[in-house]
Amino acid sequence: MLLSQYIFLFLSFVAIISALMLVLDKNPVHSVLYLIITFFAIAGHYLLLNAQFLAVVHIIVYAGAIMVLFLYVIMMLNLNKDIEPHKKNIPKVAAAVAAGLLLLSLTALVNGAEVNMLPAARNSNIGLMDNLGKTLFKEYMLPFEISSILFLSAMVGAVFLSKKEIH
Amino acid sequence: MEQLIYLIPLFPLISFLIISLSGSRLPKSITTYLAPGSIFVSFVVALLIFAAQISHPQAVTVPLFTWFKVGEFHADFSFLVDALSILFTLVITGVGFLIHVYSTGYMHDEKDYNRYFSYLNLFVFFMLLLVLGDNFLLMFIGWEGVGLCSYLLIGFWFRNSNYASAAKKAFVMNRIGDFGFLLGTILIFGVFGSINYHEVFAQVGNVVVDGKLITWITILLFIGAVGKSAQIPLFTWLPDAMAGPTPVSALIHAATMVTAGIYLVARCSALFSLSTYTMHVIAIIGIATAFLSATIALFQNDIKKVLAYSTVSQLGLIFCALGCGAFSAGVFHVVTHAFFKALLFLGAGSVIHGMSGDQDIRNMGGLRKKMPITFYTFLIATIAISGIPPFAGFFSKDQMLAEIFAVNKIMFVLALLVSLMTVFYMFRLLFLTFYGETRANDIVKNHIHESPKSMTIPLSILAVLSVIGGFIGFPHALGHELHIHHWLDGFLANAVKPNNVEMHLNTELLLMAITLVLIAVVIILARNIFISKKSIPQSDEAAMPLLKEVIYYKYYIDEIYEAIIVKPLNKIAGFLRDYIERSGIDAVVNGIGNSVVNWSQLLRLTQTGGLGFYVGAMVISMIVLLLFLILKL
Amino acid sequence: MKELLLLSGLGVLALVAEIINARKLIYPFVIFGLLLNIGLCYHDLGSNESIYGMLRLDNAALAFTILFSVIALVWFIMAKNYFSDETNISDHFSLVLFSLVGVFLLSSYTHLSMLFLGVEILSIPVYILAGSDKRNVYSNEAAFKYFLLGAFASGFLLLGIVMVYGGVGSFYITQIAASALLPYGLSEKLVAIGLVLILFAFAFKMSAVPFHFWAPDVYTGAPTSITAYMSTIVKIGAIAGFYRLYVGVVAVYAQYDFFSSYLLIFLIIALLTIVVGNVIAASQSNVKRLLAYSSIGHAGFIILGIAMISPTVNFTTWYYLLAYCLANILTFWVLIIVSKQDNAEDISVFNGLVKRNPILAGTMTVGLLSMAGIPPLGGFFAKYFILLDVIGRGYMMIAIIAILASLIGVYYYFRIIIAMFAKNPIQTATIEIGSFTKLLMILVSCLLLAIGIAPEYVYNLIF
Amino acid sequence: MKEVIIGIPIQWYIFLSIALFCIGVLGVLFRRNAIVIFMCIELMLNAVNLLMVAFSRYLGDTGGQVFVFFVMVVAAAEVSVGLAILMMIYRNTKSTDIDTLNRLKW
Repeated sequence: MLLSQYIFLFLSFVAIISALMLVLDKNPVHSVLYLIITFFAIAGHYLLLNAQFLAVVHIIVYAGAIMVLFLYVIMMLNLNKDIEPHKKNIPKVAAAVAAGLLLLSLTALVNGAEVNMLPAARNSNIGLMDNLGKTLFKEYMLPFEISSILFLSAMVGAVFLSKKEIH
Repeated sequence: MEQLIYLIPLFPLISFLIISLSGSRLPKSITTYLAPGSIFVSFVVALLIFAAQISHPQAVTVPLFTWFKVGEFHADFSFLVDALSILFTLVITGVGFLIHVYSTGYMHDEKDYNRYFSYLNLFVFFMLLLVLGDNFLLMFIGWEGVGLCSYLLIGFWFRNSNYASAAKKAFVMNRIGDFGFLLGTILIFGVFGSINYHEVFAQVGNVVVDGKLITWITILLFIGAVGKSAQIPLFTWLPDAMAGPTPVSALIHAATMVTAGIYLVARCSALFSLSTYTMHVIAIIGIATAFLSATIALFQNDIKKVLAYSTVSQLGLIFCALGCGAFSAGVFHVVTHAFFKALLFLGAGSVIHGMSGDQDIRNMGGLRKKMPITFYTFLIATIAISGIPPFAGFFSKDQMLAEIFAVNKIMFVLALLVSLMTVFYMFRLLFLTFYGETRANDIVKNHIHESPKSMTIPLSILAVLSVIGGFIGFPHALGHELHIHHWLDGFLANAVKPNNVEMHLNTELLLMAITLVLIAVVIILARNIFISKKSIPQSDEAAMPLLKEVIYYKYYIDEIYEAIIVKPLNKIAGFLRDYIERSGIDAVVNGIGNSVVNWSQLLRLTQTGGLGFYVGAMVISMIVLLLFLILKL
Repeated sequence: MKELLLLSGLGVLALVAEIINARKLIYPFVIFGLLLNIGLCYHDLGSNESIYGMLRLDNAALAFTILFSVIALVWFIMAKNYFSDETNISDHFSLVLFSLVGVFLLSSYTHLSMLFLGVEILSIPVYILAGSDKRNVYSNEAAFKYFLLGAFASGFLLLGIVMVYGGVGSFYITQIAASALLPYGLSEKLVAIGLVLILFAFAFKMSAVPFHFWAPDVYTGAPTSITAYMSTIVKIGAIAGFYRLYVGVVAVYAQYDFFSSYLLIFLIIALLTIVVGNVIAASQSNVKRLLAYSSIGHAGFIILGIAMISPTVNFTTWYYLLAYCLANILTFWVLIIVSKQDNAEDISVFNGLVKRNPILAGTMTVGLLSMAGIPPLGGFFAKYFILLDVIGRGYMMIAIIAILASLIGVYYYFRIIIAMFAKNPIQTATIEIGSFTKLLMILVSCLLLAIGIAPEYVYNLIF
Repeated sequence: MKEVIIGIPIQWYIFLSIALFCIGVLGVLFRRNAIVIFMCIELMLNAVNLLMVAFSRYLGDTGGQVFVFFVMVVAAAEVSVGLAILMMIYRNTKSTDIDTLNRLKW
């Protein structure tokens, strides 16, 4: 086994275990922390895949911004105890079976799928900021601009929903 | 001349638009002239075109504009003028005009006078579209349109919830038929690549098309005809449709709309005659409907219900004739039937008007003196529908019977029975209504009066037509003698498929004679029962007459007749009405409706409102659908 | 490009108007802007403009843009009261306009990133609008359900996109289609699973059975104007987006093995949608919910038409959407007015409407008849064209089932019509509407009739 | 690290991503707390991101990695809107339990 394979297996193990813990732990704050661990594991995968810039952005955006938002809401709504009422057992089993079956059918479908590696794949620099920036601002100019509309509407919406009605 | 055809539907449309858009602001006096006037102008145009057609019978297509063209599919908005369509147009505009005039009197005190006439004009417009269009799609639009107008008019007096449910029943049953028609049309496009009559029928002659497909197409089209023309199993809406105003029953449910199915079959005679299977189906369903509804009509006590079942029965007879290949005879009977049945309905309307809204014949009687015009016109119509020469019904009915005889003897016997029953229940109706003593209470009795001129004049005109209407299609037998070759056959020859049955002159005369003798016997029988014996149908609660009374009256023959024929028939009719119609057919139709609602109640439970369930259901159905992919890859 | 700038500019303008205290100007500007947009699109027909390689304004895209602009115009006119009742008028305007940008992206994308962004830009404002009645728990619940299930479906959309990307190596739909013909470096398995997953996500957005669960609840809970918006514009967006993908990409893979099962899945979804939507609608008594289920049934008809990929699929889809949306807006229009007056949404509020206001009853009847598919209204031909395609492809059974299901539609639409014409009103007070509203209602009704009488003209105008 | 793509078959990444994705789905089905459900949806999106980067690397195409940016954009926007909706509901019902949200049904 190669070193990279060991690293892959280790990171995958961490990601899957903490993802499972996220689902299974009853305390929402713990869930947030497990999710952050998963994000770090995924960032490790990004590094493994030579996507250094993305790894950093991933940590900043997800662990730094989105998860803080989650924590903020949990604290604000005072949900940091395991107050979650228990689901009955049958729905739980059904949920597990459904998710398991989905996993099975998806793996059955992708099993044996080939991805043709192109010669360009030898270039390990595609994940560098330089290349990404060029692609983003040339080819992906329009989506980049359009995403501002997405943000704008999300912002207007979030403000509109959260502010108190003035009568 | 034929190029002016577009004017015919135009006038009713304009009148409809004016009346409906101005709403109740338009004074009644203007509507009174506008609505019938527009139909009259159309009638005049139709007459002119008819005259042109008589001198040069030809099929003329009058394109107005290309309607649309999507891919290979194209439909033109164009009219087809030929003998068949112009004949129907004449009936629609002519009878339609008279009924409009009649309505101005009948509906005079109605609050929604304008709304009524706008519906009526719209109906005439759609009906004209139906018969004049030169392709199946245009016919379908007219088809749906008349259905809609019929629905609106049946439910016109919507204060009564029974009326509304009758309207709904009519619409739903019609839609079942429309479903067949629509599928048939689409299949025609699939097979022939066109929906234009000419293009389709031209291919029927030349190209060899799979016989099975033709059978499918014709059966589907016939389902449409069954719905619209109230045949088994979709006939129960028509008696219920009598809830509407009486002129509407006369126009829509006797003279025009219900004959649309016959128009459809006659128009596609080239197609229908290719499939012997379909022809058998049509003949059998026709005669079964005719027989069933004639027996029911024997014992109905509502004046309009009798006429309604009679209409169903006559339509059944026509379908039977069509099924035997007698297309032009069927069309002929449609024309004469339109005259006398409209007259009967209008007469009934006049009677109801005089009786202050009572429709029960057990409360009538003796109206002969008080309503002479109504009586004489009603008498003429009764004679006409009974098939007594030289009135209109004789010629058309005789021609149909003769051609049915040539094809199938058993059907002929049944058809003969049907027409004898017709004679009986019509004379029963006549005697009970106009002869004897008035059985109404005093308030109603004192109020009985002849209807206004606006109602009696249309009655008189229709009576004249019922007398002379038959001469347009002289029967073979007399025709040969008088050297008037069956003119209608020839006239219709380029539109519908002529019947090749040739019958021996003597046979036809013999049949005619037998029929006439039997009719006479039946009339005497009816007279015996209802005038001499003065027997009145029992009220619904009364017990059956006892044996003692039978002996007391000493009408042995009558009583034997009563015991052997009337009572069993009464039972059969009651049985047919109660079990076949109400429990059987209605139950099936209602059952389908109920089962849909039950399924609906069941399925809506899947909408539990719980998010967990929704997500789970989505995931599970994804897995199930992915299975199809897994099995393939 | 102009259209994109115009639409997003309008949205920003609505926000700016709040700052400079010019709220009154927004409404006329929006109406004018949409008219201008229709004009621009009409002028651009045939130009086939490409925007950064990400969008292509081909005729199909422009036709859909014209369609949603027209419907949005009618919707804005209809929803005038909705806006005037609100204190946060500019928020609402900008959210609606931004979601229109999403519809625009969905009708013209050539790159999967634009597809994804289009879906999100369309959805996110609508999540918020569904909950815009903040104090109403039903509105809250609607927003939450829509959001949660929508985000869940987005996950599957993304998974599908990434699978297609892995299978082909590109996000451009032209290249994905080209790979089908030059299968160098193509992984059929990944493309197949990807396309099916995208189908699921779109089925969700189009509220197709069995991914429809959100629709009845959300449509019922949201403010009625927004329900009208969701069942028209949002549906146009989802269907336009799917149409582009199906006709541009999936149909090219027709000779591959997986296509037959893809089509099978697709047809199952379409048929289930038609049947379940119409059947459940038959037992609804809340008119809003009834219309929600009926809109599910209509979506089924549309996707059935798309599945046929006939040469005229573009027109049939477009025409069905036009007829459906016009009729739908008309019915919602009347529903809003009536339910506001009586403060209820049950079928019984329509009892005897013809006596309370004949114009409203007439408009409602036109809308319902068109949706029921009664000629000569637009809705009839819409169904007719699709059935022609279905039978043309030889799917006789499917056509019969579809027609039978639409017969059920006749039943429940007529329940409302009967209530209006044949029952006595519960409340007898007449309903007053402005003469301008009256005029517009009649105008839209006539439009619905006109597209039925002259579909040829509409066809020539756009296609 | 340069030759990582030789060492690790792409299959591994596909399976890993699908596993993470399905754990996300499991969480959505399993939990009743709306906030945790949102987190599980984030997990689903991240699983997709991971696969996107892997494909991008194996195909040698930067497009995939740029796409990940847009996914992040959308995820951020969605989360902010979602949490706003949640707050709104919490204000009215004092609960984040999704099983209480079933007033709209049938």
